[in-house]
This record gives sequence, C-alpha cells and structure tokens, in this order.
Amino acid sequence: MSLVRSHVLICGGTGCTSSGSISIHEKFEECIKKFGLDKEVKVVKTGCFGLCEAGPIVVVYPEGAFYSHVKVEDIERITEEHLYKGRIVKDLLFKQALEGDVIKSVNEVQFYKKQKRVVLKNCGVINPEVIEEYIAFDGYKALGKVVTEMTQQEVVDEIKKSGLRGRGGGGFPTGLKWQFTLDAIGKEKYVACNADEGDPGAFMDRSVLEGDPHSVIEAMAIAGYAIGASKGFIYIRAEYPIAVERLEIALAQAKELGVIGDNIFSTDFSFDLEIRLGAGAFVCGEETALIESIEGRRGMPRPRPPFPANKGIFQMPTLLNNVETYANITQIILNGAEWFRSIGTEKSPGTKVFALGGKINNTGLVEIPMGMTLREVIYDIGGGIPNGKAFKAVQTGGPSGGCLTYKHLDEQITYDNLVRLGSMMGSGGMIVLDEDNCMVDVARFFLDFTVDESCGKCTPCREGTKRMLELLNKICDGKGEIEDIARLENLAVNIKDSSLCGLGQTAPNPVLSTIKNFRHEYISHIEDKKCEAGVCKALLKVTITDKCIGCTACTKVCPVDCISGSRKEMHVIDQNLCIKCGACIEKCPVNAIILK
Amino acid sequence: MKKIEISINGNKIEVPSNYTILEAARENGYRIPTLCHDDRLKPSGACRMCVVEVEGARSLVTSCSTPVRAGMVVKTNSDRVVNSRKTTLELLWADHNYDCLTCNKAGNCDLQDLCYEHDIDPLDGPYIKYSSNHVDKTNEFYIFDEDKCILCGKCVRACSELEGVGAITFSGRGHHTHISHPFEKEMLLSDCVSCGTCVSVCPTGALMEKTNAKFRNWDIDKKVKTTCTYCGVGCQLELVVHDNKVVRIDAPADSINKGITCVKGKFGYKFIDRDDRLKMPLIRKKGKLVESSWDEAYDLIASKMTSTLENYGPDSFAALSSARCTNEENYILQKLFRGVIKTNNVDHCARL
Amino acid sequence: MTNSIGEIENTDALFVIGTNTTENHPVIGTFMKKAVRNGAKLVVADPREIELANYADVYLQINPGSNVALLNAMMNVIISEDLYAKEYIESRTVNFEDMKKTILEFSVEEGARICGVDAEDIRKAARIYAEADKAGIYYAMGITQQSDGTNHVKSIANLGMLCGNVGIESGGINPLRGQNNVQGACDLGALPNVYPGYQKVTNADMKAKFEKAWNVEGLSDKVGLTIPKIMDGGISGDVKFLYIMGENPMVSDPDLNHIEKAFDNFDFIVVQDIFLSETAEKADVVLPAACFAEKEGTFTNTERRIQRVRKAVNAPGEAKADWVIINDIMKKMGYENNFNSANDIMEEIAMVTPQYGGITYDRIEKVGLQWPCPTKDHPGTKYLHKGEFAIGKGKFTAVEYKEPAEVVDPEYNLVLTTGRVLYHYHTGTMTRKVEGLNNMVSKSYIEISPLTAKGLKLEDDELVAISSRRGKIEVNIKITKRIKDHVVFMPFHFAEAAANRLTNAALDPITDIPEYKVCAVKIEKL
Amino acid sequence: MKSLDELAKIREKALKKVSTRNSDKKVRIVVGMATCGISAGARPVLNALVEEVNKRELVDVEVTQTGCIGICRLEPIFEVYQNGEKVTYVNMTAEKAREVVANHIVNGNVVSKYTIGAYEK
Repeated sequence: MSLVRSHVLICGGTGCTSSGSISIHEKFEECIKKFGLDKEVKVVKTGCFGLCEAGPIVVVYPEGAFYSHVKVEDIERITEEHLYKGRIVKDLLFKQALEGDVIKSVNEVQFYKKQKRVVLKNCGVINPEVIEEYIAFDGYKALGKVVTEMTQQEVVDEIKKSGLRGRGGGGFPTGLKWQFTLDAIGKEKYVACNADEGDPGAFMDRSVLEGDPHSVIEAMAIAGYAIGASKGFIYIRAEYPIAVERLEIALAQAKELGVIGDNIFSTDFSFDLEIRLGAGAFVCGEETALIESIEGRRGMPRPRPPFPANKGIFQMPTLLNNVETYANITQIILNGAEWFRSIGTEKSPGTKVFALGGKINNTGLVEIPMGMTLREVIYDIGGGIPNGKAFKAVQTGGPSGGCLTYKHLDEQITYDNLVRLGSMMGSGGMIVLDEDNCMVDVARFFLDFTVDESCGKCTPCREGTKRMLELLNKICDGKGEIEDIARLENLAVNIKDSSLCGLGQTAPNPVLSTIKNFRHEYISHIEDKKCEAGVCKALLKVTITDKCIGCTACTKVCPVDCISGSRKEMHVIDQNLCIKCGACIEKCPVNAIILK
Repeated sequence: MKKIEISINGNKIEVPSNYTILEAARENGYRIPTLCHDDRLKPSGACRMCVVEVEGARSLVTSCSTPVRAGMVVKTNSDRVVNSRKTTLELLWADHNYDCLTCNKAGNCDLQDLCYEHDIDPLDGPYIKYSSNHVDKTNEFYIFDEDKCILCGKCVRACSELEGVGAITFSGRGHHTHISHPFEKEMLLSDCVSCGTCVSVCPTGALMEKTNAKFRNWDIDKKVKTTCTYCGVGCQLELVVHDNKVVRIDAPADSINKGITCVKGKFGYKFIDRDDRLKMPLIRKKGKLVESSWDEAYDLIASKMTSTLENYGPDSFAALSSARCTNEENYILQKLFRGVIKTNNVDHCARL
Repeated sequence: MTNSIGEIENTDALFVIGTNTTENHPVIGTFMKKAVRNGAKLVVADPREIELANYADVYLQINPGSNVALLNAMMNVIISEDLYAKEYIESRTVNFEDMKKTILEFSVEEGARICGVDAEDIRKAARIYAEADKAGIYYAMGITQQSDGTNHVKSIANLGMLCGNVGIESGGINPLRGQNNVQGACDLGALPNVYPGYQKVTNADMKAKFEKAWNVEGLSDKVGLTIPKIMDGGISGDVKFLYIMGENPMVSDPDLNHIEKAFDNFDFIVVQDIFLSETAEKADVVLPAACFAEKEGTFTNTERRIQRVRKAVNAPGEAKADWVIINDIMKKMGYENNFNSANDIMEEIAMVTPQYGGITYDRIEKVGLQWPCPTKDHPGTKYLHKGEFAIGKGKFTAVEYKEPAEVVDPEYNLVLTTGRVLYHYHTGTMTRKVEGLNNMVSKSYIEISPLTAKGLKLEDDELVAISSRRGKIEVNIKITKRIKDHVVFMPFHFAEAAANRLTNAALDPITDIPEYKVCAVKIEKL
Repeated sequence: MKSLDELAKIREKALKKVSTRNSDKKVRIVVGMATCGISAGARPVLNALVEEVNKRELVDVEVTQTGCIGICRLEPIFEVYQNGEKVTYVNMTAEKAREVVANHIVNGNVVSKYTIGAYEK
C-alpha cells in the first residue's frame, strides 16, 4: 500500500538541467533516504516549469511550494524542515511566492496566475518518462475517442471548428491544412512534426517535448487517423538531446502499450512514428526544407506549389504541423472546439506560448490566452524591466519579426494584429529591449543570424541579406551614408518580394520595422555618428571627466600613448589615436574615465 | 490536356492546364529571363530571375515553378517585376568577378547577356567584392571557378537528375554556400565521371572546358549537328567550329540523348586535328611505308586486284568493313567486293 | 534493341546482364538509373560489381560464362511458381512445352552452384522480372562473346517471351551495340552471308535482285568467310588480298599471336584509316581517311535509328571520306557508280534494302528514323514484334547450359574476362590520342580480388606476368573488391599490353563470335 | 492498446499515484509535524491517514503537514478543512485517525469524541 504523501517535482528541462537539476535530484534521493522518508515522499523529474530565470526549480506537493534557484546545499534543509517537519522553507521560495508572511502555492504566483495552460498543462506536473502519468491526466483518451467514435472528416471538422492556427509562424488555419491533406490522393500519406525550433531564444517546442512528449505523439496519431496516414516523422534537432531522449522513451512506451502500432484500440487504424534528427539548420524549420531533410537531402526549400499537402515527403501528401500546434489537438478533441474558441480571440483562438527574454524580470516560458495585451505580458507576467530602466521596444517573431514600441503596448497579441503592426507571431520569441539597446544593433543582430542561417539557395536571401548586413555594419561603424537607409529599404522590399521561402521573405523585417519605428536612431548613427544607447563601439569615445585627479595612472597603461596631461592636472585623450581598448577606464582609481 | 484561359500583360491566352507560367509565356511569345531553369530539370526556383506578378499573390512568384490557374492574371514586365529582377542581377553581379574581358564564356554567358539587357552598371555598386580564389582544376577536362559561380544549382541538379551520379553538391550555408563535391573532395576524387553535362548546363563561366583553342564565341563559324562516333547509343552532338577546327562540343537537348553526353562524346574530339593523322597515302617500298600520290596508290591497288583476281579468283579476296564507318561506306565496300570482285568474303568486327 | 532508348525510363523492371552499361553505354546507363529513380526494379548479373549493381534490388555476381545457367534457373522459378504469361505463350509462341521440359530438369540450386550465387537471390531476381508489368532485358557482349553465345541469346529470348515482355512498350530484348555503327554495318551487308537488309546471298532471288540493281552478273551465292576464318585463310594461304576499311584487328581480335601470323602471310594488305594503327603498320598500302567530323553520311544506332553524320571541318591533308576512296577504286576497276554524294548512296540503299526503304536525308534531317521503315510515308518502328513476331510465332528453343570452351585447371587457375573502361573506346585509336582521356587511364591493368591477390602475395599496382595457353603479357594489378575471387578482368584498349594476346579464339559455331569473356590464365609474380 | 476500457483502467490506477499533485482538493487534512508532534507520535498518525486515504481512493482529499499548531500538550493533532470549516482532532493515534477518515471524511459525520471541543469540555 502506498504511503506517498508528498511529491517533490524537480524540473528536468534543458534550462534547469544545465543549472544543475540532476545533482539536485540525486541529493534529494539521498536526503530523503537519510530521513527515512523514502516510502512517503516521491521525487519526480518533470518538464519545464517555464520560469527558467528562477531555475533550478523544485515544487513540493501537496502544498505547491515553489522553490527557486535551488542549490545542492539547500536540499538537506528542505528535506528536514519541509518534508520531515512540515515547515516550508520561506527564504528559499521564489520571491513572488511569498507575500509578506503568506505563502502562495505555485498556481497563485503572479507569473502563473495570468497564464492559461493548455499546451503546457502537463509540463511541470507529470513525469514525462512515465506514460501512466500522462494517461492519469487523460492521456490517449482523445486518440481512443477519435479512432473508435469519430470519422476522419469529423476529426478534421472539429479541428476546423476550433479555429486553431499553425503555431509555427504564419498562422495558417490548421483544420484547412488537415482537410487539404485528407482530400489529397496518394499511394501513401505522411504526418510530420516540425520540432526543428530554430529562432534564437525560442524553446517552447523543446519544453513541450521535454515535459509532455506524449501529447505530441498522441496528436500525431490523431492526425494520422484523420488524414489517412499510417506513418509519421518527428523532425527534431540533434541539439535537443534531452527532448530527443524523452521522445524516444515516450515513443518506446507508446509502442509497448500499443497506442502506437498496429490496430490501435482494436480498429483498422495502424500508425508508426519515426524520429528524424536534424542538424540544426534554421532553414529546416521551413516546411519544404524540412521535408528535403527528412528525405535525406540537404535542407533547402523547394518551390511551392506543389504544397506538402499534395506532394510532401517522398512526393506523397504530407501533413506538417509544429510541436505546439500538435500539443493543442488532444485538448480540442477532449474539451471540444467550443471550449477552445472560448479562449483567446475570435480570429486567434486558444493560447500561445512565448519565450520571454531580454530586459525583463521573469524570463522564461509563458502561455497566455490570445488577445492579452503586450503590457500584461511584459509587466504583469514578466514583472517589468529590471533595474528601473525604461522600456524601449519588444521584439516578437524572432529573426522574422519586428520591433514594437511603447505605442503598441496596449495592443492585443493576435496573429493579425502583430502582422498589421509590422511584426509577426513567429514561433513565439518575445524579447524585451530597454534604453540600453541600440535598435540598429538589434536589427544587425537578427540579420547576422539570418545571413548565417540562409540556406544559400535563392539569390535574394543569400546575397541580399548579406549586403543588408554589410550596410548595417557600415552604419554601426560610423561610416554610413544617408542613402544607405534607402538602399536598405530597397533591398528589404525586393528580398521580401522575391525570396523562395519564408526565411528570406521575412528576413528583412527586423530592419524594416526598426527603420520605421526608430528611424531617428539610424539617422543619428549616420549623421551625428552617435549611438545613444552606447552600444556601437565605433561610435563611442573614451573621455576623461572632471573627476580626474591627475594621478597619471592612465597614461602608464595606455598602449598607444594617447593620454596626455601633467600630474595633478586633468588629463586629455587624443581621440584620433585612441583605440578604445578600455585599459585606462579599468585603471582609473576614481572612475573619471567613461565610454560614451 | 484541357485548355484554360489566363491573361499575360493584359492579353488573354489559352494554354494547357498543366503548363507553368513560364511555359505559357514562352509559347505565346512573352520573354521571361531565367538562369536556373532547364526544361529537363525539376524547377528549383533558386535564381529568382523568372519572377512575375500574379494578381492576388502576396509576393512575386517564380514562373518556372508555378502552374497556371484558370483566370490567372500575370504581369511579366511591371515595374515591380523589373525592379526585382534588376536587384537580383545586381546582387549576382556583385558577387561575380570582373574578368569578362578574358573569360572564354564571354559571348555565350547568360549572366553577361542579362546584365547587359538590364543595364547593370558593372562598376558602380555599393558592395564589397569578395573572392574565394578557389579554382578546382583537378578534372582532366574542365575547371570550376568559384568566383564565377552564381549558385543556380543547375550543375548539381543535372548531375543528380540527368546523370544519376550526384557528384556535385552545395556546401556551406548563407553567403558561404558554394558548389562542392561530397565531403568537400576535389572534383577528381569525387564520383564524377567527367560526362561534362554540368559544363553544358552552366550559365556562366564557372564550369568551363579546359581548352587550348583560342576563339571568341561571336567568332564561331558554325555549329554542326552530328552523331557521336563512339558507342552505339548514337548521341546527337553539335560540333562547334572555328577556323576549320572543332573547338567545342555541345549537346542539343532535343535529341535521343536529351542533351546528355559521356566523357568521350563531350571531350573525346581532340584526336580530330592531331598532327599524326594520316594525310597522304602510304605505300610500302623496301619494307617501309612512304608517302605517295593518290593516283600511285590507286593504280597499285587496281593492278594488284586485277592480278590477284586473275591468279587466285574472287575468293582469295577478303574485306573487313567497319562498324566505325557510315552506312553508305559499308554499303559501297560490300558492293565493291560482292559486285566487282564477286566474293562474299566481307565481314566486320560486329562481334567485338 | 527490340525497343527504344526512350522507353527505358518508363519501364517497371530492368534485367541487366552482361553489360557494364554506365561505362560502355554511359548515356543509356543514365536512363537506367533514371528508371530506378522513377521506381523501376533493377536486377544486375555480372561477374564484376559494376556501378549499376549499387542501384540493384538484386545483384548476382555470377561466374563468367554462366549466363545460361542463371537464365534457366530463373525460368525454372518462373515456371514452378506459375509466374509466366500463359495467354501470351498460347497465342504468340510455339515450342513452349519442349523448352519447359528442359528448364524443369535444371534445378535452381544447380544453377546457383554453377553461377556461384545464392539460390534465393536467383528466386528474387526471377520474381522481380516476372512480376513486373513491363520488364526489359538489356545485355551486351557479356552474353554474346561466349563460345556458345547464340545459345545465350536464345536463352534470353526464351525468358523474354516466357513473361510476355517481347513486343510491348518499355519491355523487349535489348542488346546494347558497342560501336557507333555496328548496327548499320550489319544492316548494310558487311556480313559474309547476307546482302544489305539481311537478304541471304544463298537465295537465288536475292542474287538476281542485286545483279539487276547493280547491273552486274555472276554474284557469288556462296557464304563468305568470317573474320576468324579470313585469318585462318591468311595462314593457310587461301586468302591473298585483304582490304581493311577502318578496323584494327591487330588489337581487337582474339589470340593476337595467331592474327599476327596471318598478317605476315597475306599477299597484299590495304588499310584505310585515320591514324597509322597497329594494323595499318602491317599494310602494303595505307589510305588516309576522313573521320566522322569530316564527312557526310549516316550511322544506325543500337535502337535501329538512322541518324545523320555531317561534315563540320575539312579532312587533313589529302585524306578522303572512305566512301570516296572505295568509289574511286571501283571506278579504277571499271565500275561506275554515279555516286556524287553520300546522299546518292543512301538513295540506292533505300532501293535495295527493305528496312531502309523509307529513309531519305530529308526525312532524317532533324530526328532520325528507326527501321523497319519500308516506305517514304512509314513513321519508323519504335519497338519490334508488336502484336506478332517478325517471323510469325515466337519460337522457344530449349537451351542447355554448357561449360565455357576453356575452363580453369591447376595451372591456368584464374578466369580472365575482358571489357572496356569509361574513358577509352575499343582499340584506343581515337581515345588514347585525346590527352585528358589518356591521362585518366593511361595504361592497362588487371583487376583482381583482395583474396586472390593475397593468395599470390601481390601488392596493389604490382607488375605481374599474366599468361594463357596462347600468350603472355606483363601488366600492373589493381586490387578491388568489385571482382569475384578467382576471376580477373582486363580492358582490351591497350596495344602494348593487349589482353587479346591471352584470349581464346574459340568460336560460337553459328556466329563465329570469339569467347572474349572467358579464358583460363595464370598470374605470376615477377 | 485494445480498448477504451483498458485505457480507463490504466488511468484509474495511475491517477492514485499522482493525485497528490492536484492542489484544488475539497478536503485538506493538516497534521502538526513539529518536533512536539513528532515526539508525541504524529508520524504514525500521518502515515495512517495517507494510507487510509489512498486505500479508499479519496482523490479529493489532501493530506499535508504543518509545523506546530500551538497546543503542544494535545499532540498529535490534525485539522480537517472542508467547505471553509475546520475541525480539530487531538490526542490522535493511528487507529483513531483511521476512524476519523471512515466516519468524517467518507460519511460526513464528525467524530465529536476526538475533537478539541470534546476534549476541552
């Protein structure tokens, strides 16, 4: 008979694993044994809790006590005080889980309270390596329902009714995609899952696969049934070793249990699933490039039409959705399209997971109902900008998206709104920028990424983005000409208009949106040779302020002898010679030398 | 095939419903420039030269890969299209070296022609020139010059789709993308069979035959279509002639070999003008073969034939005809021996 | 070929036997690979693991000379498993029962033993070929250059008809002809037994027909000598005068020591060629000929397509087109042809050759025509035997496996087989004079398996002596896993180390084709 | 997987193992587990409660612990929270705890004789 009265959930996501959750897990096992609690307390490794900034995270149930930044040294205390004696260790709790003396359970913390967890419902709740836990939370019920009670068209209709749109970027209606693939004729059909999450800073798909891999496996089987496919591929980047491992374990368990395999639920429906590892090229997130890669070729996009729904993997009709899209499917089947539509807005129903990053207090993964304003996400959930700095912009959609300003803070987050404002949903990156960020530099950062990640197939993307980057470098180096802005705009427009795939068609967005919203920064870089944010090194000067005490320490360290001045007098830097190495700044005993 | 109506540049035309926009346009006299297109290859949509405006489409579409749709409204020459093509060309040109003056491809180069047509200013670009200085000369028959490559991918596709060899591939990403061979091996060490199909399809001077022949493409006297002299496939070749010399062999696409050649057909022509070709009849005199006139040779043969015929009869003759010679020559040789000498001792090496 | 090159891409199965297509007919090789990419199944049988073997569903590394054993074993599978085309056999063929009996007496296991392959692989191959809707057989000299080559070909025909694959599109029995105009030379009477169009010299009607057409009397109705017999005639003294137009038997023919003896014995030799070949060096008169780029005419390719050859450049010096030379000689001998152009000759060909009856230069200006093309309005023939065989009913012939004429013994313990490499053509007269081609493969070599090499304690590239009962040469070895143990392969392009000094002149009794593909040799360390 | 029933059975079994993690429960039993409680014998009480709740598959019942409830002399103590009301049981033993689960939690009858009210009387 089980005596387990308490569960210690340790985050086993990539973020917390890299900050040491494995040794925390081991230490807990050790301490619990020491206190003789091993029959009463169960330690569970779960998926991501979302608040990666606070990791490693440990949550103790039934209280829902939320410990953050847990160190191995803390574990003995938590075991003795909390698990043995029943006293929550307040000073180790996540700071927002403690208001005055009142301890808030994990679900009451502000960060989680405003979220709506559909996709991430099991993340941080179940042990992803135990299929029974998934089943305990209604796992594989949707698949059972679909194959035993619904026709293919009914399944597709339900998805259509739900209004679910692709969570991978463009927001194409998922149900329609399913319908196209159901209607397409082919000797065979395939279901594929795009788990090649490539946006810098985005990791929602990884978290789902690490925390709830069965939700994707189940959804793919449902999709297979709906469109008439008996084979599926999950294309996942090899850089996600934990996700790959969990997925492999989950798939093996699903096959063992017979929810994947032949004659599922004693029906005619059989479905097999295969994991394909990608080498982590950003472009392989583009559907046709992904298909090429699954087929064993270099991941380069092919022209559309034909669309994958008609000619996908091995030229057969193929349904391709991303991880987050699939993670919604079981919920829609179980709770109904109406329930799904009740979340979010009319045209963008449901929730969206964002990877919140940049200059924000609570970095991490958040799942919000669509229609929430940017302000709510950034301030209520994200906890605002750290160190009292001023908000400058928020970048959504990763390298394909754009920068929005304070003017847009009260705009609702929906697919169409973001596009209207010159950005996009993308896969869900959300990076907050403050006054210390230079917008030209931000544009350059994203472009640098796309230049590297362009597959090199089509001319505008391969050559054009490179040339745009050159122009941005020129501006950041203080060598910009005012015509360069027009050159950038012309290149941007043509690259968008004539590139082969979505990568190229959206690559200029960060540049266009920063030119649109922060043109003055470009102009001040070009005309005044100034970078207000103090980021572009070439535009900064090392100057000695009147705090100088004339100690001559700086003159001795300057490698190019560009500082002059007599003892006890204020020193001067010859700007023509200065190489901005910063040695003098470090040496100055009174912080009189600054870079501005 | 069912016909459908579409409109190109305001004119309504009827085309088969399985056509691409490019096919529809070309068949009806609308020129759309291309660099990476080849009728024999699957459309790749890489170069973006063939973009056109289609009403209702968010961005420009490549005419080479987009099928026509009933009622489609296409513009092939709007400002938007022309501006896009020009930008594409500027970008390609910016990454191409400047040696048109001495390049053997000059006058036969698609990039050169299109830059000329679109008024690309060769020197006034705002961009930095890069050079890989990488030239692969390891193949016996041709060189690959990376700085002239526009990455249209025709060689890659031809090698795999037409030749089934797959010796050429793309390597690297982004601006570092380049044409290479699997595992970045040199051409000679790859699976390359030197068929030269890549050379035939290259639109620029990136893949060019190694040749000592000095000629400019505009000085070519003629191109003569003929049948290959090697194996029994009967590939159709075009002998490119300059100054009474075969200087190159092209392969016309509208033939049984579909423009494909093998190494012998494409490059095995240099025996034609070798110095050690036989130029005069030779007669053995005192054990040595010495030059003679035709008359002397003919007279000797005729007299020897007559005397042998008289002394030993027709069946003391034998003739070896040739699987290398033409039908006409085989016919006339057997006619000589059957009809004039009256022997059936005529054979050739059909069995070898 | 019964069928066309263009049909290869659309076939459902290819059975490739005795042809290293990608090296010897590279462009056809590419179409075969395309067929495989299009989904066709591929069966390859060859003693060497040729490139196509990499793409094969079943690859059978058979012993040289064992084709008939393989074909009979496959037919045994097809008949035993009831996979044959009953209706087709019933309506279009004769003599099936006879052949069936022979086949069923020959077990698959026996076939597997003779071929040195797995019986299960033979079954797989047979099923692939028999179960395909349209399946083509492609073969070359690996089938014909055997001492019973005629039987090998008949056996292939048996297999084709057994599965109803002859007379259909993308099927057929397709010998790949090795030389640019070997088909045309045969078509136009360069054979000792037939006039142009395979009209028998022994047939009185034909004799009369040609006497009339040529305006001569007294044509011979006696079948002439084949090359091997001509050489024998040289040695015996029966043949005095040898006229050679564009051939190089001094490298290409088997048992060269024997050939050399014959050449030394001929009374008078005339050679027309473009280079001073090994054969020309033996001649009394050498006449300089124009090459393909210097003359007008036609070639007939392996799919029976007559295509134009056109003059692009002038011949060097005083060299003349071969037909001009012969025409001149005929004139000297008192016969006036009235041929002023190659076109004039073609007009006469069309008149006397039924298959070429519809051929004119005008009609083949753009694309060639495939014979039979009997009349000026006939569109040519894409594939043969449609609906009915040319001879009426297709005849099955019971063929039994026969050992090669020469088998290994304790002294000559290796089997030598010969062939071509990609970069050279035939005796190398042209290709070895093209720098790039010669650089790719500049000297002869002998392919040997690692195991065989190890047994002889040989290192890669080591110079060895290789000898047969007829001759001995020295050549470097090339160790490769692609060749079967105890089998060695040599290209025959290289006069200085001519493989044909070793080969056996054992002839097929009907065609006099020598057994180039099998002879017994030994290798000695130097 | 053969049928929905089979799945349901797996689910039922698994649910018991994870119900601890559901914090929206209707009934909370809080056991005082400070040093005083433990030394007075709170641990067997706690274990008995957990065992009993599990045995009876009471998925809506949460058994949890707390520190000192403040009436050390009456330890072991536990409190039952339900519908906003609190009942405090004192001087508990494992047997008494099982009785409370059976009568109070399952049948809804407060076991008055063990409550702090009864004791104080």
